[in-house]
Amino acid sequence: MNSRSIADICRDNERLIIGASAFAAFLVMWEGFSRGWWATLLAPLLGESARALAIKPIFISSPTGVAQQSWTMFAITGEIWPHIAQSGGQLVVGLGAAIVVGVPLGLAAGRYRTFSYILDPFLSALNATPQVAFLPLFVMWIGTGFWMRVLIIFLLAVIPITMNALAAVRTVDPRLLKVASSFGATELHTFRTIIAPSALPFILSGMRLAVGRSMIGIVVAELYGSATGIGIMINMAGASFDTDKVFVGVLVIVIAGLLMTEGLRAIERRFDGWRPAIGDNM
Amino acid sequence: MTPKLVAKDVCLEYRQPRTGDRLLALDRISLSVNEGEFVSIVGPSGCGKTTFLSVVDGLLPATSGEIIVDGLRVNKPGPDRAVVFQDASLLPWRTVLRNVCYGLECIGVRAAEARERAMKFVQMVGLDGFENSYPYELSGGMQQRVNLARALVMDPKILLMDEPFAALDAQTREYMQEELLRIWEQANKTVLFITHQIDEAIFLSDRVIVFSARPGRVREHVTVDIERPRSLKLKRDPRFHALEDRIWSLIHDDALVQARS
Amino acid sequence: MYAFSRRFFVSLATGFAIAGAIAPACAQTTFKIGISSPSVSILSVYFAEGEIAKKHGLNMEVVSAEGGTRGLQVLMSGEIQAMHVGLAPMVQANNKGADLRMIGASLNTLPFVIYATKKSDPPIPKGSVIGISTFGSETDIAVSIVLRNMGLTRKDVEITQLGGTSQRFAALVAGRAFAAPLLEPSITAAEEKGFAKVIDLYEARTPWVFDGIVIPREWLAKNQQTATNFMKAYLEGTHKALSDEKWAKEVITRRLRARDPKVVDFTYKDYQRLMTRDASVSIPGAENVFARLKEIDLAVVSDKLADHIDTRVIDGLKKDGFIAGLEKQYRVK
Amino acid sequence: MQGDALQRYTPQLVGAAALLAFVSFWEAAATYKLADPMFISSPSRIASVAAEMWEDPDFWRDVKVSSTEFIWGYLAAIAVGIPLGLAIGWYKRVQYALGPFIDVLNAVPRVTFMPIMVLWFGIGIWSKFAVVFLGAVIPIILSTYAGVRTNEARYLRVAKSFGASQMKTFKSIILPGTAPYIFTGLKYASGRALLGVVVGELYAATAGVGHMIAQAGNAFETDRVFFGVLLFTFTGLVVTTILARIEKRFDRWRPEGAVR
Repeated sequence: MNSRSIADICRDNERLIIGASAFAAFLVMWEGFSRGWWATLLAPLLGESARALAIKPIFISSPTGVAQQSWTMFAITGEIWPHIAQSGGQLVVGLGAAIVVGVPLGLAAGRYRTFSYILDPFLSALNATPQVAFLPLFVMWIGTGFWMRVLIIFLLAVIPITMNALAAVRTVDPRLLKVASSFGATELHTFRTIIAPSALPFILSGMRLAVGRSMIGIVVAELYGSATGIGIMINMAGASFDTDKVFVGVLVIVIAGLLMTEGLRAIERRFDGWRPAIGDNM
Repeated sequence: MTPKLVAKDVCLEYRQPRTGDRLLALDRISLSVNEGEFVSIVGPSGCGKTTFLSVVDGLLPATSGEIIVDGLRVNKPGPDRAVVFQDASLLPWRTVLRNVCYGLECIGVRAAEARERAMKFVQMVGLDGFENSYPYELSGGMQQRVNLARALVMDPKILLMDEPFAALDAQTREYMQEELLRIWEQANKTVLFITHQIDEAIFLSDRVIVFSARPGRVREHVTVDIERPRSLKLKRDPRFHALEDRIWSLIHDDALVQARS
Repeated sequence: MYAFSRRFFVSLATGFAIAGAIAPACAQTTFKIGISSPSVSILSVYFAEGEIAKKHGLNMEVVSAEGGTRGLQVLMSGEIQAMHVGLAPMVQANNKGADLRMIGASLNTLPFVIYATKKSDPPIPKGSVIGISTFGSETDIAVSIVLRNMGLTRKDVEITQLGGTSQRFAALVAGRAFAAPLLEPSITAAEEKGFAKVIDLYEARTPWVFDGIVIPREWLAKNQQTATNFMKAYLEGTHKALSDEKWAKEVITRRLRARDPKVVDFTYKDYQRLMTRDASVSIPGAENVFARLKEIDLAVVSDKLADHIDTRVIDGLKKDGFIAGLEKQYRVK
Repeated sequence: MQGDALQRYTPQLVGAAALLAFVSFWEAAATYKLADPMFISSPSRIASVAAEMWEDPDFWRDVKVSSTEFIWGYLAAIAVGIPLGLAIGWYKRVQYALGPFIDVLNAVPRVTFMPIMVLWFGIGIWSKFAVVFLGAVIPIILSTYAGVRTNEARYLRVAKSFGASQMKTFKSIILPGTAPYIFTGLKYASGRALLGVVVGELYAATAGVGHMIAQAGNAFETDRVFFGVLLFTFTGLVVTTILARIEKRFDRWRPEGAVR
């Protein structure tokens, strides 16, 4: 088995190698801009205009700056934890409410035609609106606190969940429904044994979309808010020119977003085991 | 008679990316096809028939050995060879006529002329009236006719057919076999036909080449000494059955050997 | 591959060409100054705008940047050339690596009056919502100082960004905030509403560089003349407003959208009372800013005045008699 | 015949009736003070505000600013996103190099960058342009890439077998096969672009419809806020309708009903 040459190994891990080196190059570029490496390096070549290549850390921070700031905020002062807890709490409540409301609503609209006729105009209108435009209204109604942010997250998340749940019922194989009704299954039984299992993957992918959108909710709702929350932290850091901190906040959101979508994807794969791979579908 | 197509000691080796193992798919294939001849290749599944066809077409480079068409060595696809693909592989966003035009466009024939020439072949395969339909509107058999017309319009020296009727139901397949013979006689082409259906190979061909299981090797050449034109009645002829038995036992032996080893 | 990659780069180049084509449209030919919100302290900027600026060879534009610290961000982006903002947020920006200078001050005292929607004991209970303009701005710092004097920290209350004084007042009316620092004309409006005065910072006459003209050092070095022209216009606007009450009130009515003559009247009085006549930055005020910033745990990298304040423009105008000339011309003392 | 027509338009009729009921209830709630109209406004108040604003040049300036941000940001995202998506799908190595960055950018709501955008580009159109661009470009890249990727190998083999040039392959196989995916991406991106406009203007702006909404919210002018929100709804609907129209033209070859 030792027939693999180094060239072979490089070829087989090309993806990792290229990806990692591109990322490393990006970090070095970034660090170089904020430390003025490129300005010094290219000064003999470009003369005076090379100075434009040195960018103050206040504008772009730097990888080491972000790393250092992360260490401080996570491990030394621990100041980031309350922000994460606050935003996480809003996310859980808002997203939870969106699931509790959206899934039954979508299932019902998918199953009962007349109900979908009623729901449809509202749903499409709401879907076409950038829902964050409701922010000033919500602020007027319930202030800038916890519940306003939950409401925005809810509104952003409930739409993809409802729409996917609706689509999920519509794609249930009609033959299966025929089987159920020929066996005299009750409505509840049909839902439980036919509709729910075949709709689940769609609903889960709706949730994945919803997670992404509720992250928007967190960030945007906290533009207005106060005290604690990742969005607030970013906003305050921006206002006090703490660009390192801004990037730490962005990093937290990136990681949270990746974790949640990957987690949901894993769950999707688990529930999707019975479904044969379909090449033509997206 | 000089052979139209010659394969000389064609070998093909793959490298599996995960394990780095090397895998021999084709082992010293040598064969020749004469001008105007209809030759079929049969063999157990996975024996490398389709792979061999790709090498002949020039889509895959051979690891060693060579393919010679009209005395010239082949190393890439060319208008002298045209493939009729297994799944019709019609471009779903083009109409029937524009699908048939496709190959002509690729070699830079003017649009108007391409259309005119394509139309002739659409008629030849019996699809006039459907030239502006999209593939999804056609049945499987009709799609294969378009596939065939798309290859014929190129006026290739050799037609390479890769199990073109495999996906069709039994009746349509037999009907298409007859149609193919009719069109072949009309167009007068050299054909290299790949199939795993023994009866199809015998019915269509002048000669059947039997491949062994992986790695693909030429096991035997079987000449089909039955007069033309042929009709489906031939399939009940004792000579036909004798040939069928012979080829079947060749393949069967091989499958057994493979299973034991 | 070749043909495709060529096509790709052509498209990319087209994209950049489009971007490039729009860019020059935004190239600045005017002197843009940002303001945080319309209030008394920026009136001098409005007085300088238009006729007077033109007289000094300046094509001037006033841009609302909605909040002091946000204005500084805008200033650093290069979209505007000057920002009308307090010394404290500017010093904070310099701490983080910005290179800004204040070349003149309009207000050298803290003029806020903090109002609460109702009287209570203590005047600001724990957990109440306090409105400020933006984080890190003068209102934020003023609130921090007041909280500290009451024995509270920022964590004991909820501080929320509301924007300028009129927006803060609207939030008080709507019950969205319990207390907020206000300026005229909102102070009078708050009195009329019967809101409770928590503390009058103006009465205490705290020396404080509350508002001034802030310019990036680099830009200033290259455009000394433009900066001087602006300060000339600014000073002439101030002097004209102090002497020509009718004209000043017209500008106030127009720019602050104040329809009520009573409001215009006390806004003008406030202006007379508060404005620094010669636009010089108060040294005790600046020192107080440094001291208080340190007190509320905001690091001050350098408290050397020269690292934050550039007096050369005003000194020059004093020396060549420009200010004395204005005083004579408009008979202002 | 009449019964047929009635049946055919049942969805629209029921939908319209539901909307009408909603609007009437809203109006009634405001008229009979079931809730304070200062908070909930009412359809008639919104209509009169709309009429008022129609005459207001400031409103048209806001519309102009917002549409400039939207249109240029969106167009730039298309101009960059489609070629980049194609390149990532076409060249394996480009995908390896750029994939990680795009994944990361996709995981973070691009509006998070607003504080940095203001620092880089100021408070005017450019910071919003940047946020709109960033918001829209990622879905366009991702769906274009997915489109190229799902292009079936068999069509590519056909092209290769007929000796098609790279250009020909690209035009005849890759583009038509990718078009439906690109449209999915464009539709999604239009929502993201609009979101960018709103958030950018709520965060920091001197003009624009989002800025108008924020100002109106601060001043408790609920009617104006609702009018602004409806304006965005309308814009969103118009944009998706236009895209659906264009898509239909590209989609004639698809069997009806199989359209995603």
